[in-house]
Amino acid sequence: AAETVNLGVSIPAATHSFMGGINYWANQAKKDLEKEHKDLKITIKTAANAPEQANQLQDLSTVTKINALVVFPFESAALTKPVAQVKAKGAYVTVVDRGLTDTSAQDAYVAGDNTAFGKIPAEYIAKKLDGKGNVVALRGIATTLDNERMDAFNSVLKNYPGITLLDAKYANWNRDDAFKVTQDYLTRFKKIDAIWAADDDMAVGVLKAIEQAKRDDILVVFGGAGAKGMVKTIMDGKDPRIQADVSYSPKFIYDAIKLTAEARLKGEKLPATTIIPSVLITKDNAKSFYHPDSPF
Amino acid sequence: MPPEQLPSTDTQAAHRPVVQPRWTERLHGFGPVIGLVLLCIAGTLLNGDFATLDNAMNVLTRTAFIGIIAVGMCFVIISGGIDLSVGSMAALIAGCVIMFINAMGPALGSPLLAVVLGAVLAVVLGAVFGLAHGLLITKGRIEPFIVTLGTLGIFRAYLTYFADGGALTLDNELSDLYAPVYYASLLGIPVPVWVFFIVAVIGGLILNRTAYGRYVQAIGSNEQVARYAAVGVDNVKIMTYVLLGVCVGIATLLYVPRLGSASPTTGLLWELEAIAAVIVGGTALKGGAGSITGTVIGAILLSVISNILNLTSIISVYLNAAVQGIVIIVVAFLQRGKR
Amino acid sequence: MPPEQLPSTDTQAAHRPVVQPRWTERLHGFGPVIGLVLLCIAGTLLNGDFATLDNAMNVLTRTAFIGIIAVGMCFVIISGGIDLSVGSMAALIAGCVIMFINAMGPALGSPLLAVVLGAVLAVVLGAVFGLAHGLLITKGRIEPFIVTLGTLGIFRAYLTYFADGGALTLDNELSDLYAPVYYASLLGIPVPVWVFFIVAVIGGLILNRTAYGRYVQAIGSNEQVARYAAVGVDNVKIMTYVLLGVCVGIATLLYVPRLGSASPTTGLLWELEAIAAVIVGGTALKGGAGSITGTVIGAILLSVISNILNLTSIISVYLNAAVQGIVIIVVAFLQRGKR
Amino acid sequence: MKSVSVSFEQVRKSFGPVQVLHGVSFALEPGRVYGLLGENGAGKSTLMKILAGYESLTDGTLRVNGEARNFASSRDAEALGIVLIHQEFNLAEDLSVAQNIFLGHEKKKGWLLDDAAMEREAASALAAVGLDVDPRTKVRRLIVAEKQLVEIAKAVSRHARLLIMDEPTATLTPGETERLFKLIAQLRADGVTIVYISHKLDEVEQVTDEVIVMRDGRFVTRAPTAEVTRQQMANLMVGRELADLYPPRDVVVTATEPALRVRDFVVPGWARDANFDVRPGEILGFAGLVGAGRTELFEGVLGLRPATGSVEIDGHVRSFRNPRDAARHGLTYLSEDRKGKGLHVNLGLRQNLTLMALERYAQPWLKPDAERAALAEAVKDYGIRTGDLDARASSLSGGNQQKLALAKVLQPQPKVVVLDEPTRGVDVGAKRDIYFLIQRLARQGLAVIVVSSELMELIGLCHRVAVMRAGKLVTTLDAEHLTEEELIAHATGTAP
Ligand SMILES: Nc1ncnc2c1ncn2[C@@H]1O[C@H](COP(=O)(O)OP(=O)(O)OP(=O)(O)O)[C@@H](O)[C@H]1O
Ligand SMILES: Nc1ncnc2c1ncn2[C@@H]1O[C@H](COP(=O)(O)OP(=O)(O)OP(=O)(O)O)[C@@H](O)[C@H]1O
Ligand SMILES: [Mg+2]
Ligand SMILES: [Mg+2]
Repeated sequence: AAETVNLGVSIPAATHSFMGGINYWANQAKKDLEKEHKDLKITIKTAANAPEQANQLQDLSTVTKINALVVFPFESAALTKPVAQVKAKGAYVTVVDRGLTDTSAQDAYVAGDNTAFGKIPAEYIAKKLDGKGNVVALRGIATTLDNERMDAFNSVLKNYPGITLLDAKYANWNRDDAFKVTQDYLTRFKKIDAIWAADDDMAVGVLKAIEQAKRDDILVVFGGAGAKGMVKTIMDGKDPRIQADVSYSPKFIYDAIKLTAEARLKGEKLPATTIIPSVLITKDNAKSFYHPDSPF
Repeated sequence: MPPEQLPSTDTQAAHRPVVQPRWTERLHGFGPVIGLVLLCIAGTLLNGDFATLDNAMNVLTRTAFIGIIAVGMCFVIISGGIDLSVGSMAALIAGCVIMFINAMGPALGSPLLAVVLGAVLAVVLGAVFGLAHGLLITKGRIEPFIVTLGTLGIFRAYLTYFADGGALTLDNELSDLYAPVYYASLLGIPVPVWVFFIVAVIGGLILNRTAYGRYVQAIGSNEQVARYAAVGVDNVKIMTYVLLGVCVGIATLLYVPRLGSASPTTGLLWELEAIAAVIVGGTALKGGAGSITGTVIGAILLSVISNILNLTSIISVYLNAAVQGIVIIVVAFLQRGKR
Repeated sequence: MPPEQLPSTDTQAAHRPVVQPRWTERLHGFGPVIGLVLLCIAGTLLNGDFATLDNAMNVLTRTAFIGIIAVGMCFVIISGGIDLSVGSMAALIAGCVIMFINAMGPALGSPLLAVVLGAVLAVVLGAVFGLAHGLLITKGRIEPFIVTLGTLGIFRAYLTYFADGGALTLDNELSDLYAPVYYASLLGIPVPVWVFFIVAVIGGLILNRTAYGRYVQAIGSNEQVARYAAVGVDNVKIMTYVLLGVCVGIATLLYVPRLGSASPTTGLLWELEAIAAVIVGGTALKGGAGSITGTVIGAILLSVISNILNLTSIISVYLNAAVQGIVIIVVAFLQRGKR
Repeated sequence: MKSVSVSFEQVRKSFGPVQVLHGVSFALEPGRVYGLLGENGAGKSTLMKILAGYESLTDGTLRVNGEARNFASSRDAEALGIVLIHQEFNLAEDLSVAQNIFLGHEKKKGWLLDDAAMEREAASALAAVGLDVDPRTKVRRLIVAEKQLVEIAKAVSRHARLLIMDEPTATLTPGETERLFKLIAQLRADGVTIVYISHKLDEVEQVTDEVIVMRDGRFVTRAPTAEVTRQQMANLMVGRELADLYPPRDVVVTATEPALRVRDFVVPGWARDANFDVRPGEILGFAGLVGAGRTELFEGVLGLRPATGSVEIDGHVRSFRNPRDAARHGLTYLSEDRKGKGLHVNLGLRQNLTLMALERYAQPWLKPDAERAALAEAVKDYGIRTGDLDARASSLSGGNQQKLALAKVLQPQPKVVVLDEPTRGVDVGAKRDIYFLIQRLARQGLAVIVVSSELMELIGLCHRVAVMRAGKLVTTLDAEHLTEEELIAHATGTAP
């Protein structure tokens, strides 16, 4: 090791399960890596919103004096400048999940695949429905990320004229809102074949609403991200509506931290872009996506 | 001279019949009702399914949480206070109850007993949190806004901590046992609606037909005068927060069986919704006067707005919140004109 | 009756302790300062780097947004009003300014001119939104809580709409041109700190040294009295919202160059932070009296809390919000004791 | 500026369907002092509010200097030099004395306020009315009498040409009153027209040139003050013969235990050495100058201020933490500050009346009918004039509010009642009724303490009078042969 690595990790606060997973894996990485490498120090900061994250980046840079950073930006555009500033002070920057608008502000980029996140469920649903049927979608919170997924979903459905997307409303990645939106979908549409919940948390609310309305026309409920509960359901084959999911594991933060730390300890660089593929989870491969200790 | 002989009263007031102010005051109370009726008409026109019994029950059922909390909030606001923490409090209580039931179910051997004890715990926790608020506000003499802003953070942080950032989920068989509390119906009306109704009726009785309710109004109208009039101001105020806490506990009881889980997003912004319900219902934020009926209607009105928005897609989804905002302002305008 | 022999007023009040109440009143004003000093000591003990000039400047710079908004909020609250929409308003203004600059930059041929016009636009938009609030509240006679809860939704919805659910981002070269507004320093002090300072001083002057400021306090203290004193109550109130809007516009001006984008999550919960800054600073939510200095200190105090939490990791990150909540309550406790 | 002459011609005023002025006509000559008399609720305040631009008339004409006017705001009236001192205080509690005095008339230096100049002028206005407080003091910290003086100072500082004083002395003691009269004389010499509304007929007699009497919203008569006696004034006001103002004094059975015994009571900063007893059936008066600490003494007894000393009720030592404790043990208190501490002006009459005795109406549900019956009875017993039993307390005239407040503190049927300025703003007829009522209650075994600035009231009504001076209870005198002069001598410390 050339010098000690003082690595900062900046991630959003655990405001819903997925971010809970991010937090879990980040802490896990800190625990594992600090034990392994004596000359590595990891500082984790969580932010509730973009300005706060910008503040934390500043604090990490000026006060904690980090020389490497792994950042999961709250928002791409908003954090580009603050990250660029950290880089300008000489830190090595790995950006996770949401790419910056100006790629020169980052040294490496590690991400999940948001396009696949929208594409895979669309393809799965189309296949399940044999290219014919009614679909409703729940969206997350209005963000670029959500737009990317929705666009990918739409672009696939365009190839299936027999499938109608009845409506897509925001349910804020929140179980309660998903419950209400689904209730109202069920009131409004007498026949729904598939629901794309776009997130496993929201899928929980969707299922409860279907259960309550005692509707049996819905054949597919597709969540997203591979939460442990959902993966378990797939593994156990408990629910005929849930036989697949798309992976988007918060574990990539672990990988990103590990890659960055180890590369920096050796004084190496990471490849400019590492995409952690999103894949279809089914009963066959579910086991490898199941992490019972993670909150997600 | 015994006063009964006083002639002074004879001349008085014989010439002053009074009808009009009361009638406008009455009308004024109908503002939210008018708003609600107009909304329902609009809803029916936009989507025929709006006016179905099923949909009505859905809306009422989901109103139940906020509505029950709003009833408690009504007391707090009338007495001149505020509570920003109710959403986080609900989330934390839900989390604690879930952890408790999960732990006690196997330990006690009787899942039913665990659920019942969990329910008691919810209400007790609510009362304790409310008591803490009340004490800090009255004995600690800190602005309610600050106290409850502080606990807003504290409650949610502890839930996140307990849930490790993820969700706390009720074990499956326990969940099935508990589910009827939310999903079952009695005489065709879902349990939560019954509970909401009962809470509202009791709230209305307490506010309008007990000495305590009168004290709440007196304190909100002028605390100093109430104190001089031998009202136990501090105790009455503390009780409003305890009542609200109990209402939050009851709301949580209905919430837990619905999704069987609590996460850091549970109850987000419920405080705004509850306060909005109270104020759309015609209670002044400054306190002094207000009504439970208004609050109930306010709460229903707010859920009807979003229900209608879900049942239609005439405008961009992005603008849903705008429509909601406009409707709220318009309804408030309809029932304005106190001063 | 020969009252002319009375020495009357000479005897009166010789015994009253005139000094004491004023002194506690003074002390009382120092509550937030004491809180701030204690916090800074704690910060230094926890992390030696806390007490560096760099860190101090960082904290002040980031306080600027909320601080500037809080100065405007202070007027609204002292006059007895409230504004929940400032966060959304800031987001919408930021979005509009970004769209405007992006469009005008190429169109005008002079990026600098575009940026300057954008800045003017921000302030004008703020004033217009504030005016709308003021008119709805005074002429429409709707509770400020409801009006601004409504516009909270409306503003954010329109931003989401304009941004198509994503983010509006300032074009790169324009962004570089604009960046110094946030990142540059003057005499070693960052520009936002200067702006914050100037806004606070002007705010203080207006509040304490002009007739308008006097009227704001009089209205908050007793609207009826102000009306009897022939104060143009409605106009003064409208102006408080306009002032707040202008402050939001100015804050946005500093925000845009910092993050260079606006999205539906921009400015979320700023209203709570701004209101909290005002109230932690010793202004009563009911209005009537308050101070700009207190507000400024309140705002700084809130950012120092989160700065310290960022600089240390003594407890679980999940509990950060809890620590924040506890500190807020404790500070408020230190400066309590009005009644 | 020249003096102002005014004439009312068939002035009518209604609040909704309630007509309170039924065509009032009379004229005011410049440079004279008029006493405006009338029972509570006769419409005096309303008429004067119309004159000063605070209310608009419904019908009829108001002429000022011969020109018909309908003021849109008080500012318009003030432009003509018409200024009203309100019966109810109109001060913003969070502002300082100087800030209140100049509210709406701030002095400026360029854009900024000229606080120094305003404080200077305020100080001289305060000196003119004999109030010795720092103009920077917040009004919240003043006692009632001081607020009244601030109101007067505020009016004086406006350089009025027609000054209306609506019960300016209701809470003032003779010293302040006397100083006010000097001020009135001086203003009159300067040609200012003054309308003086008061229920204290001796003052009216002393200070006015002419009296105008109103009854039930109508003009009744006017006469040079010199030509009517106090008795005649009283009779004209109430429209009937008034017999003796004070009831005959009963003899108290001295053998009984005191209902309230206070020993070595100290309210730090306000009152000390307070030792007194009241026996059932006894009426004990408290005399003193403004600021003697009487109000604070009793606020201390009630637990509203920190205090030390012993309080016994019926022989049991009690220590009250708040008025609720006190009420529970049979002690209630009527505050002198009606608007700030005495009545919920925004609540209904019924809610106000029963607030202190709700236990009686809640079993456990409140019985609105029983409450209404109680209100009807109180309206009758205390002669409260109101058009509507469901009205808010704010719609009552000042005197009627006072009667309601009095009825309210007697509702819980206390053993001991402390009445601080019980007849503040009450007309002579009603005053007499209240005196008889107090006496009747005493006769039934109630121990009554009357704190009053009206010495005659204390002498006429009480068995004994305690005198406080500068926070110290100096002596307790037997009222039987007490004279006003003697009482004043003790209050000012000039007694032999
Ligand atoms: N805002 C109002 N709404 C309804 N009635 C009112 C209002 N203001 C006054 N009144 C009524 O008008 C009548 C006259 O009131 P006013 O205050 O003029 O009496 P007043 O002669 O000044 O009596 P007092 O000697 O008690 O002060 C009263 O019966 C009162 O109840
Ligand atoms: N909040 C305060 N701050 C400073 N001085 C005060 C305050 N309240 C009252 N005082 C002063 O305390 C003294 C005692 O006032 P107190 O009200 O006890 O007199 P009082 O005898 O009851 O007079 P009154 O006859 O007007 O009721 C007065 O000189 C008054 O100016
Ligand atoms: Mg009057
Ligand atoms: Mg007194």
